[in-house]
Amino acid sequence: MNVNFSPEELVFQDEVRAFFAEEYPQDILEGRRKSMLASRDIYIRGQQALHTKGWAGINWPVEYGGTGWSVTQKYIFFNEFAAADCPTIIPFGLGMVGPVIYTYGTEEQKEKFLPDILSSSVWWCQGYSEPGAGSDLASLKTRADLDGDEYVINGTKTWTTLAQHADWIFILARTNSDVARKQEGISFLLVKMDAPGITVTPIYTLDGDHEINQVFFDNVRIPADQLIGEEGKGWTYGKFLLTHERANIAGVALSKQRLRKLKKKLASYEQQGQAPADVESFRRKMAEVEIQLSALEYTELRTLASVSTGKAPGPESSILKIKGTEMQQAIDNLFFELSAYGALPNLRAQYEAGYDGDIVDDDGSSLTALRYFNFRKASIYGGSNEIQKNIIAKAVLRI
Amino acid sequence: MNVNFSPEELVFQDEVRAFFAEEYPQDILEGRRKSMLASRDIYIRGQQALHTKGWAGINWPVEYGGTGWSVTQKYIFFNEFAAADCPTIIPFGLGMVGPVIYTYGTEEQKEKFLPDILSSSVWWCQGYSEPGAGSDLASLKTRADLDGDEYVINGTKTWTTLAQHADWIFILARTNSDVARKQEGISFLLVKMDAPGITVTPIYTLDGDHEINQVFFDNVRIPADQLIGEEGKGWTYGKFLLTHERANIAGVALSKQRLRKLKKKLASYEQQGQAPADVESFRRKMAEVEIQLSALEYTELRTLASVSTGKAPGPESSILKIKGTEMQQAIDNLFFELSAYGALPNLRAQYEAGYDGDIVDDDGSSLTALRYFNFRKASIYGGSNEIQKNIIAKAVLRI
Amino acid sequence: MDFSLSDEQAMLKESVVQYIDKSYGFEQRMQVVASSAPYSAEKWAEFADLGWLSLPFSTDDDGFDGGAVELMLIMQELGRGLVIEPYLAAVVLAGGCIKRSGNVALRKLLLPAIMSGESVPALAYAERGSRYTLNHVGVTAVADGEDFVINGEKFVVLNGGTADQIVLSARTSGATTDDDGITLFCVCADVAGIERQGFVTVDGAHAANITFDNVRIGKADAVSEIGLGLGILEAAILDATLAVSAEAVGIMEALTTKTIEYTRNRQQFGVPLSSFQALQHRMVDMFMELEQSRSLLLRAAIMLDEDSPDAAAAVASLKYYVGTAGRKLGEEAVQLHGGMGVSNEVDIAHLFKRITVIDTLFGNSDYQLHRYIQSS
Amino acid sequence: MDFSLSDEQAMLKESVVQYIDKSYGFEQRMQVVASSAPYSAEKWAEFADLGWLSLPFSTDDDGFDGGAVELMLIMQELGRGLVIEPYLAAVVLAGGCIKRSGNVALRKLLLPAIMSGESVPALAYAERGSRYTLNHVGVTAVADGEDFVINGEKFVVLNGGTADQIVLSARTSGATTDDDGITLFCVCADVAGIERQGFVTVDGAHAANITFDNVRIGKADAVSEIGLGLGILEAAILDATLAVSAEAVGIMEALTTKTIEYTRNRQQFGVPLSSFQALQHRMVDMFMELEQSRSLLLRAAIMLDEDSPDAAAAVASLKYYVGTAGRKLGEEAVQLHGGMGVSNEVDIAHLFKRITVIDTLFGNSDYQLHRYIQSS
Repeated sequence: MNVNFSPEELVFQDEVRAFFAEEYPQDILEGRRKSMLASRDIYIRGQQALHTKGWAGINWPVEYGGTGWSVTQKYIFFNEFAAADCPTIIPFGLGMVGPVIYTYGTEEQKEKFLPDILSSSVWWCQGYSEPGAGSDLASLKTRADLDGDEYVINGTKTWTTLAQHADWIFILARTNSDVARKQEGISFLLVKMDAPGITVTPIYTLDGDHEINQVFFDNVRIPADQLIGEEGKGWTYGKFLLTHERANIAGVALSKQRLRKLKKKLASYEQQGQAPADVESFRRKMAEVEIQLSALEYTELRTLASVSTGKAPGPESSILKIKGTEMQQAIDNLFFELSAYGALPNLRAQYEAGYDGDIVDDDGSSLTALRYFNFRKASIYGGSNEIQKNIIAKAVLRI
Repeated sequence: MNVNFSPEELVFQDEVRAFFAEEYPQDILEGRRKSMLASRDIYIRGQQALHTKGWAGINWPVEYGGTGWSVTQKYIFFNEFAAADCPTIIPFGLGMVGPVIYTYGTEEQKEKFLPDILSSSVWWCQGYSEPGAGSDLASLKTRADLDGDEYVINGTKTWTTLAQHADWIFILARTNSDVARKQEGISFLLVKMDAPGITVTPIYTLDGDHEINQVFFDNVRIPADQLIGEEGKGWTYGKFLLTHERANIAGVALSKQRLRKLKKKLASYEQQGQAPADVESFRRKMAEVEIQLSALEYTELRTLASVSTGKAPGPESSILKIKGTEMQQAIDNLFFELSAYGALPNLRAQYEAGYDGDIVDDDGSSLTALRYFNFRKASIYGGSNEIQKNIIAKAVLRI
Repeated sequence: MDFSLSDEQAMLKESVVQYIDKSYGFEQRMQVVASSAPYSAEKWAEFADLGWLSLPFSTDDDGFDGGAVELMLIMQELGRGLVIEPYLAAVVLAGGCIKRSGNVALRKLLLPAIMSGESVPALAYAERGSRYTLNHVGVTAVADGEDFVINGEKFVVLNGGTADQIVLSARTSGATTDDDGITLFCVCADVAGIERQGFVTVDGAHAANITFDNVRIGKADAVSEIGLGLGILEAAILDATLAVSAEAVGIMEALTTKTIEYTRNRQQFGVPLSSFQALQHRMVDMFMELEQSRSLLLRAAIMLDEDSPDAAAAVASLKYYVGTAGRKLGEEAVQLHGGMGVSNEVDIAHLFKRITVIDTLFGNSDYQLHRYIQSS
Repeated sequence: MDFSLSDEQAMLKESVVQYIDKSYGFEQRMQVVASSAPYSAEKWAEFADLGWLSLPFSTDDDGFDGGAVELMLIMQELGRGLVIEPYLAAVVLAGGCIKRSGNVALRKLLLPAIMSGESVPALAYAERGSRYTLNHVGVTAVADGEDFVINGEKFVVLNGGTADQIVLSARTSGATTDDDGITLFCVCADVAGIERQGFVTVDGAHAANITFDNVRIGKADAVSEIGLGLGILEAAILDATLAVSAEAVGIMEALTTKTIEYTRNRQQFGVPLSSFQALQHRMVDMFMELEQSRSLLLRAAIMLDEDSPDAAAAVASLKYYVGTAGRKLGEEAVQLHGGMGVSNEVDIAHLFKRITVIDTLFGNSDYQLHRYIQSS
């Protein structure tokens, strides 16, 4: 057993560092360091910079244009990615529908969709949840009825992240209601967002952000060849997607970076004589999170190591989702606590690109409450943490 | 609204204080202050001292020899009782079967049993739980079959606290199996412990103490007039008993006293240079418990105030059980933590009356682990805290 | 010991409960929040008519002489109804300083206007870098003949953007964190040299940072004696801490009730969410924390009214508790609402945001625990 | 990065697993605990035969040169099997000091006897009032010609009652809590002036308080250089801290498995306890804490073996975590077992007691968190 990097891995680490220090668009990183909010354009340019370097398909096999990286290489990459303050990689194309297409899609589908996903020239969004089907996803009601060589889609998807930017959406829809288990009649379909009959309406989250949407389908017609795999097997593909995208799901690298920033902020507050009255108690809370994160990092590495030896990521990886989001939220909370009254002004506008009014808050404190509010979603989405516990109870503990 | 004591209440407080300082057996209190374990004799003498003063039936109505005290008087009494380090009042007679008898018993039963309970000349124990019926008490299997003017009892009771000292036991037993709800066939019976066919065997708890027992009934015959109230109504009486004995159930007064002692112990450790390395963190934990206790004290007072205006203590008083035991256990834990290595020696023997060997431990540290271990039972007995939560969910929140 | 409300208290409670239930709907509230106005002037006038704005002032000043218990009763309901109007800022904070002033002329001038609803003042005490300590006062007031000249900045002044009068703490002598040398003044918000940078706070209320640039003010505008303002400020903040704690308890009640109701109605896997035992036990925990918070609130209110030497510790322990338990309860309510809980359309989200902000006001739970330990 | 075991490590693990499963039953263990003997001499001889007693010693000393990973592997299983024999006290603690000694003659004298099982030593380092600090050494060793004369008391010495050799820390110079001036000696337990007050510990093991009354000892018995013993002691305690943490992880595994099994079999309200979702989620929490603890254990063991500068911090974070999570897990296991959980007859109770004691050994979680913050 060892955790040292090999000489080759150290060379790789240098290459990744150099890439973010030199080749990656520096204006994006500078903007992020000022806590600016990311725009559609910023996300796309960031991902395209990765693509230019050949690093867009981080988890993809080489044959489809992926990196083919080892567990350690991915670990190194994500740590540097977070340390450089890169904007997150939007997961719907590169992390979700891409792997589904190269695993279950036809050759035509692979040719048609994969290059655009890798180059981030097409923005994807995910149509899973419905107003009446959140944690109980299999009870979804959106229908896709075959009519000649077209599917006719009717229904409503909700909680659709960044649908307002999307060119395509992948959905789970019911193609057969006459089945024993409700999971069985579900299919996995790809839909172009400009298809007639699609309406997107915003849902504002509690922090005031427009990040999620409802997407209405009113007799939307799509060619039947936009079905992935077999009709009625959508549940399988959907589950594959949910359990496949485990790399970085715990967000450890990002949480480590945020904890570093939190420590810096505390140090600067201490210098200015505005540390919390009981600063040791604050330090203990930080240390507790840091230790949990160290544990989680190794839990993730253990999982990935076992995956790299050919095992599928098991249901025990639900731990990564639960603990990962708990840590994200704990750090949000510490930022909020440290900011004291500075967290109260709602100054989202002044962090947006192009803002040129007065700056009320100059240390990012005013974003801490908003981020804390926004990230309460983390324990709800992607299968709520309660659902994850049910999964562990059933599939791991067998109770 | 006010929480000041009236002049009359202040006089009463002085009287209680004087009683414990002068009339109550001082050797008992001194023994308790040295953390000595209480024997059967000590419990009885303590209770008899209360009886002599007329203060044994704290919650009993005056007509049955009780004090008839107001909520405030009881509050004052229990605070002084705890502050004087009195050994606990064994609840099975005075707190449990007594109230059942004066509420549901016949005149003959009242005459026969109540005086001995008040004077602590008879020791009672409680036969509820069975090996297969713990939290699911209604599934109990002990049978009492009427045979002429006698009941014939067969079955096993467990978890029977201090049965080895007991003269009488009250039990719930099944008198009718042919009922729609399993609660309906249960009756409440009084049994003399020297009846032929009763065997008591000890169960040692994890701290090594002999406090609980199994009680076996093998064709035990009792006169039919030892049935309380109506046959088949035992469940009602049993529930009455469980929800009635709410005064002091949270153990706030005792926990406050123990917290005072903990603070003293910390102060003395600080003086001797052996405080915990992060003493502020320990102080925060103490403060958190202290605040919870303040809250609980008022939650209890609010409940009792509402009872005193004629309302029955509702299911919301399950809070008192849950939070009260949580606080007891939290204080146990702090004592254990503070004692460091001093908690490790298992020196029960040297605290028992009559011990005259070497004293290894002179500050009571070595009892802290044992007490911590022993009181894990607190969240299990009397209806486990999980059952209490079910009760609140069902009866208070109506979910 | 007596935990029952007097007839007057019971009537007050009943009237606030009824008003909130009948006249203060969530949708109306959200319309105000969405508008550019910081609060509804119409509602404020109704509060004045109901006598709420006169509640904490002494009968000498033509108020209703309400104490901590009355403040508790009204704030609980304002919390439950998520009332956005600046009762805390104007009546409890600014009013709480003015009512304690020995400057009778000033009291007679300002209090009637506050009670009628005509004046809606603010209290400016926090500064960048002060965190929660009240004696951290860097704003200076330098004597110049009969006047004082004020310079410096106050931070996140609740209702500071539109207040007509601003009560502020300023340093007339000593170093930045000395207890002595702090004086409270009351200035008209429109005098020369005051600049206000208004903003919305994360819970939808309004506040401002206020800079004072050679603002000239007369000695007659001193609310406290010169250099001795800290005591008044501390007393007003103590009341306000009780007030927001009571508000938090009202919010906790609403969060608990609404979560139970939601889980009863929301179906998942073919049964109501409320039938899942793991969720039931979590809702029981919410309920228990609510009851424990109620108890500490009652205790602190009574102790304040009885002028107990432990009152400050009791308020600190209360604020600590509602800070910790309240925020946890808010997080649980959001979690149990699932996707609905993080939608800005739903009252749960706003109750959650408000209870989060309350934790920060006048010192978060960490700070309050620290104070509690120091004062006990 | 590589998380796979070497072939030798895999074999070691397999052999310990098999031994615990087949040859170390709970009832036999309890017979030993109930007897007056502190442990089973027969088992100890088996441990010697299996090579476990030679594991951490260098090949130069005819040991197997096992590192932290090997120690982790064996201790996890000893924890899972609730092994009562003094592996920690004799091999890890006393042996861990001796193996680091520059005194070759002493090593050659003592280590073979330890590895053969003939000598079962103890390490006496704690004192009344030292809590967990290793530099708090009040026992004195005063030079007298070629000898040292030892006076003072050592507190709660694990295996101290029957050990044949006692390694102890004594002060040869300086003040009671100085880092310098501490020397490690090894004394025969039967020399004149040693008095041992043996007792059972709350987890069923044996320990003693040991007083030294003018105990005379030669310079040749010094384990460390004179005055420079703290480093060796710290290194041995660091290993031991990892060892008990690994033991704790083994116990957590047993507690989790047995609780799941118990709730599957125990019927309540006509269904298995395990079907109650509130209990399921709590068992999932137990499982998650177990897995997180495993991760920190792996991390600390690898870092120790790699001589990482962060190894001490990694061990502190591990011990903190298994202290907190382990005790919580123990309490949950007892609670979910209901009445069975607090009966001395049942393994759960003994696993719970042992994991509680482990929290105290070498510094509880509070202390370790403090150390972690100071070292990072």
